[in-house]
Amino acid sequence: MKDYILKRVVILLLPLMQVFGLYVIFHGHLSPGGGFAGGMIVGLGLVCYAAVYGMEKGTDKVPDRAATLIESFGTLWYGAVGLVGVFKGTLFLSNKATGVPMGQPAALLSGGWILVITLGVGIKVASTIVTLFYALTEEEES
Amino acid sequence: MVKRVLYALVVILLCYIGLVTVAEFPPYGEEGNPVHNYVSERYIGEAVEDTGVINMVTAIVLDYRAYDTLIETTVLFTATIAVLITLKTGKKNGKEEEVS
Amino acid sequence: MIQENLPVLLVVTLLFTAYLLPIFTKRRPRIIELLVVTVECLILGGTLYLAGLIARQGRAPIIYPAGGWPAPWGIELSVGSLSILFLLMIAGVGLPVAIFATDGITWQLRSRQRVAWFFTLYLLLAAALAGLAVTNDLFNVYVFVEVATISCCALVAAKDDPLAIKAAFRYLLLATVGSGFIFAGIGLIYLVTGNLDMTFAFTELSQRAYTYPHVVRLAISFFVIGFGTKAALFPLHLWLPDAHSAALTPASAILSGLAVKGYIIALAKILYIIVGPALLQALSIDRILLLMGMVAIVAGSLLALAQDELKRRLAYSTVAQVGYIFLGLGLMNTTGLAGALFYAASHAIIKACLFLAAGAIISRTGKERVSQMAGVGREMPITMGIFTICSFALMGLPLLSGFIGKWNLLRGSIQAGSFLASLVIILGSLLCAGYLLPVIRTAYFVPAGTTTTKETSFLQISSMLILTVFVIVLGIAPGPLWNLAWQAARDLLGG
Amino acid sequence: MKVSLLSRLLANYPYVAAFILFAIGIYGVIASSNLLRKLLGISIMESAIFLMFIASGNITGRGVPIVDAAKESVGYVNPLPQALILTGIVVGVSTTAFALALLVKLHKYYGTLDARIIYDKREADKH
Repeated sequence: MKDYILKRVVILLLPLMQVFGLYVIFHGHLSPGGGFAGGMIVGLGLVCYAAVYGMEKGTDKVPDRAATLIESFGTLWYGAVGLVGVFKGTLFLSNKATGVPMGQPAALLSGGWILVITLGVGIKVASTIVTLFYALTEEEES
Repeated sequence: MVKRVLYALVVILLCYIGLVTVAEFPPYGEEGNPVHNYVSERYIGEAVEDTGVINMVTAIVLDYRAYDTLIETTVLFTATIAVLITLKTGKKNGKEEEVS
Repeated sequence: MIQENLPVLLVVTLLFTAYLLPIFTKRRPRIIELLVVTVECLILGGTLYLAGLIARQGRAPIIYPAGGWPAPWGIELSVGSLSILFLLMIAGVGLPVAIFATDGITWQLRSRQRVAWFFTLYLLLAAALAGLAVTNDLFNVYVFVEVATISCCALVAAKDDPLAIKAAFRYLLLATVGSGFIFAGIGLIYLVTGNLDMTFAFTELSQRAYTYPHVVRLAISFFVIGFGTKAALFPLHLWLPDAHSAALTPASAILSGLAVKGYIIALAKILYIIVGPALLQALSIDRILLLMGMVAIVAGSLLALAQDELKRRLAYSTVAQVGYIFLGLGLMNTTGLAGALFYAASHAIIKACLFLAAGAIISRTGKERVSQMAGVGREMPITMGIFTICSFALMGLPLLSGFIGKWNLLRGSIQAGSFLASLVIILGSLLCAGYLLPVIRTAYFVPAGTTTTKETSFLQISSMLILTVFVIVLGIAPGPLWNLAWQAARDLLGG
Repeated sequence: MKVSLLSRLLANYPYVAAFILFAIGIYGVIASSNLLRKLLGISIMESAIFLMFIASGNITGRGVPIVDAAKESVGYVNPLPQALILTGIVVGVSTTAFALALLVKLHKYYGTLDARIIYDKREADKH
C-alpha cells in the first residue's frame, strides 16, 4: 500500500495504541478490561502496522517465529503461576493462600497473582492476533 | 422453494418453543430471581476481601474461576495451532521442506 | 504435594506438554514423539495411582477445589469411578495410538513443524477429554468441549487434501452449532438454579424443577441435541463418516475411539448428576434416549452395510455403536448403565485398533475398498489377524471385550422390561457381523494372483498388539474394569 | 391467560430478543448456501446466547460490579454472567478464526464458497 496519509496516521497512532493497550492490561483489576481486551488492542496495533506498511516490514518488527514462541510462552506463564500454588503446598492456581503480597485494594499493585496472570494473558493474546493475521495473509498472497 | 418454506417452518417452531419457555422465565431484572443467590452474594460482598481487587468480574475471571480462564487461553492456543496446521502446509513455491 | 494435586495435575501435565511442543518445531520429530509417549505413560501411571487411592478410601470420589475456592464459588473437580474409567480409556487408547503415530506421521505431514503441531493438537485433545472426565462444573464442561471440538477438527484438517478440508469444515460447522446448543442449555440451567456446580445445581433443580418445567425440558433437549451432534447420534451424525474416513489414520483412531466417548460421558454427567434419575424418568427423557439409541443402532448398521470403502464402513459402524451407549443411558438400571459404560470403554479400544489396522492396510497395499481386499490376508498376515480379532470383538463374540458390554446391555434391557431393546441389541450384533465378515472373507478366502508380504513396521504392529491384548484380557478377565463401571453406574443412579 | 402470557413476554423482552436472534442464527446456518454466511449465522447464534446470559445477571437500577464507595448504596448487578461471557466471547473468536482459515483453504481448492457446488460434487474429487 502506498497511501501517504494512511502511513502517517498509522505511525502517529501506533504508539498511542500500544500505550493504551498496556494501560488496559495493567488496569484490568481496577476498571473494565484486562488481559484479553488489552492484548487485543496491542495485537491490533501491530496488525495495523503490518497491513499498511506491508508484510515485510511487519515481519521485520515481529518475526513470525517470535510470535509463535511468545504464544507458547504466554500460556506457559499462566500455567507456571498456577503451579506456584502446588509447590507452596496449597492448591493449583491459589492466589491469596500462597502468601503473595495482596496490596491495598484499588491500588495499581494489588490482587496478588492476578496482575501477573493478566500480563501473561495480554502478551499471549497480542501474539495470537499477530500470528493469525500472518497466517491468513500469507495464504492469501501465495 | 419448498426447502426454504421448510427451513422457515423449523425456525418458527423454534421461536414458538423459545417464547413459551421465555414466558416461564423468572422476571427480568428483579432481585428475587434464582440467579441472585448465595453464589453472587459472596462475589459481591467478599471479592475485595478474598482477592484484593475491586473489579468483581476480574476477581471471578482470574481468581475464583481462574481454572476456566486457563482453559480459555488454551482454546485460543488450540485455535492458533489449528490455523497454522491448516494454512502452513509447507508446500510453498512447490518446494517441500526437508524432514526427519 | 503431588498426591493431593493429582486430579488437576493429570490435566495440567498434558496441557503443559502441549504448550511446550510448538517450541520444538525446528528440532527432530523424534524428540517430540519421545515427549508425547513419555507424557502418555505418566498419565497412565497417575490414573492407576488415583484408582488405587479411590479404591482404598472406599470408592468415595476425591473432591478437588481448583484455586482453593470451595464448590459453589470456585470450580470443583471430582474424581469418582466414572472419571477413573474414562481416564483409563484416555491413557490406554492414547498411548498405543501415539506409538502408532510416531511411525510414518512425519512422512505424511511433510514438514517438521507440522509434526509438532499435530502432536500438540493430539495432546490438547487428550487434555480436554481428561478435563471433561474430572470436572464437576457446568461451564468448565463447555470450555473443555470447545478445546476438544477445535482440536478434533484440526486433526481432521491436518491431512491437507480437498476432501479432508471439506470434511473438517462441515464437522466444525455442525460441532459449533452443537456447542451453541450446549451453551444455551447451560444458560437455561443457570437461569433457574443460579449455580454452575453440578452438585449444587442438582439440589436447586430438584426444588425448582416443577416451578419451571418448560425451562428444564428445553435445557435437557438442548443438551441432548448439542452433545448428540458432537457424539454423532443418528440423525445428527452427518459429519462423522466424512471426517473420520478423511482424517489421517492415528487421528481417525483417536476421534472414533475417544473423542466421541468424551461427549457422551459429559452428557451422562449432566443428565444424571444435574437432572437426576428421578426427574429424567418423570420427564420421560429415558424413553427418548432409549428410542434414539435403537434407531441409531439399526440405521447406522444398515448404512454401514451399504459402504464399500473400508474406512467409511468403520465410521458408520461408530454411529451404530454410539447407539448402544445411548440405549444404555436410557435403560435406567445399574446393569444396563454399567454395560453401556463398559461397552464405551471396550468400543474405544476396539474401534481405535480397527482404524489403525485399516489405515495400515490402506497405506501399505493401497486397497481402500472392501471389494479390492482380496489377498490382504496373505500380504499382511499379522495386521489382518488383529483386524479379525477386533471384528469378532465388535460383533460381541464371547471371550472378547465387546461381549461383556453387549451381554450386560442385554441383561439390563430385559430387567427394564424393554424387549424391543433386547431385540435391537441382538439385531445390531447380527448386522455388525453382516458388515465386518465380508471384509474378513474377502481378505482371506477370495483368491488373488501372486502376493508378496507387505507387512507394516514393527512399531505399528506392536501398538496394535497392545490394543488387541487389552481386548482379549478384558474379554477373559473383565473383573476390575467391570467393577469400576458397575460402581460408576451406581454413583450415577444414586444407589 | 393470553394477556398474562403477552405481558410476561413483554417483561422478559431481552430473552425474547435472544431467542429470536437464536432462531435467526439457526436459519442462517441451515438455509444459506454460502459457507461464509453459515459462519455468520453461528456468530449470531452465539451473540444470542451471550445476550441471554448477560440479561440473566441484571437487576434493574443497580450499578456495574466494580467496588466504588460512591455507589455503595445502589448495589451491584450479578458479576458471574459477565465473567462467563468474557470467556464465551474468546471461545467464539477462536472458533471463527479456525473456520475462516478452513474457508481460505476451501476457496483455494474449490474456487468457490458455495456449499452446493462444494458438497454436491462428491465423486468428482475422489480421483
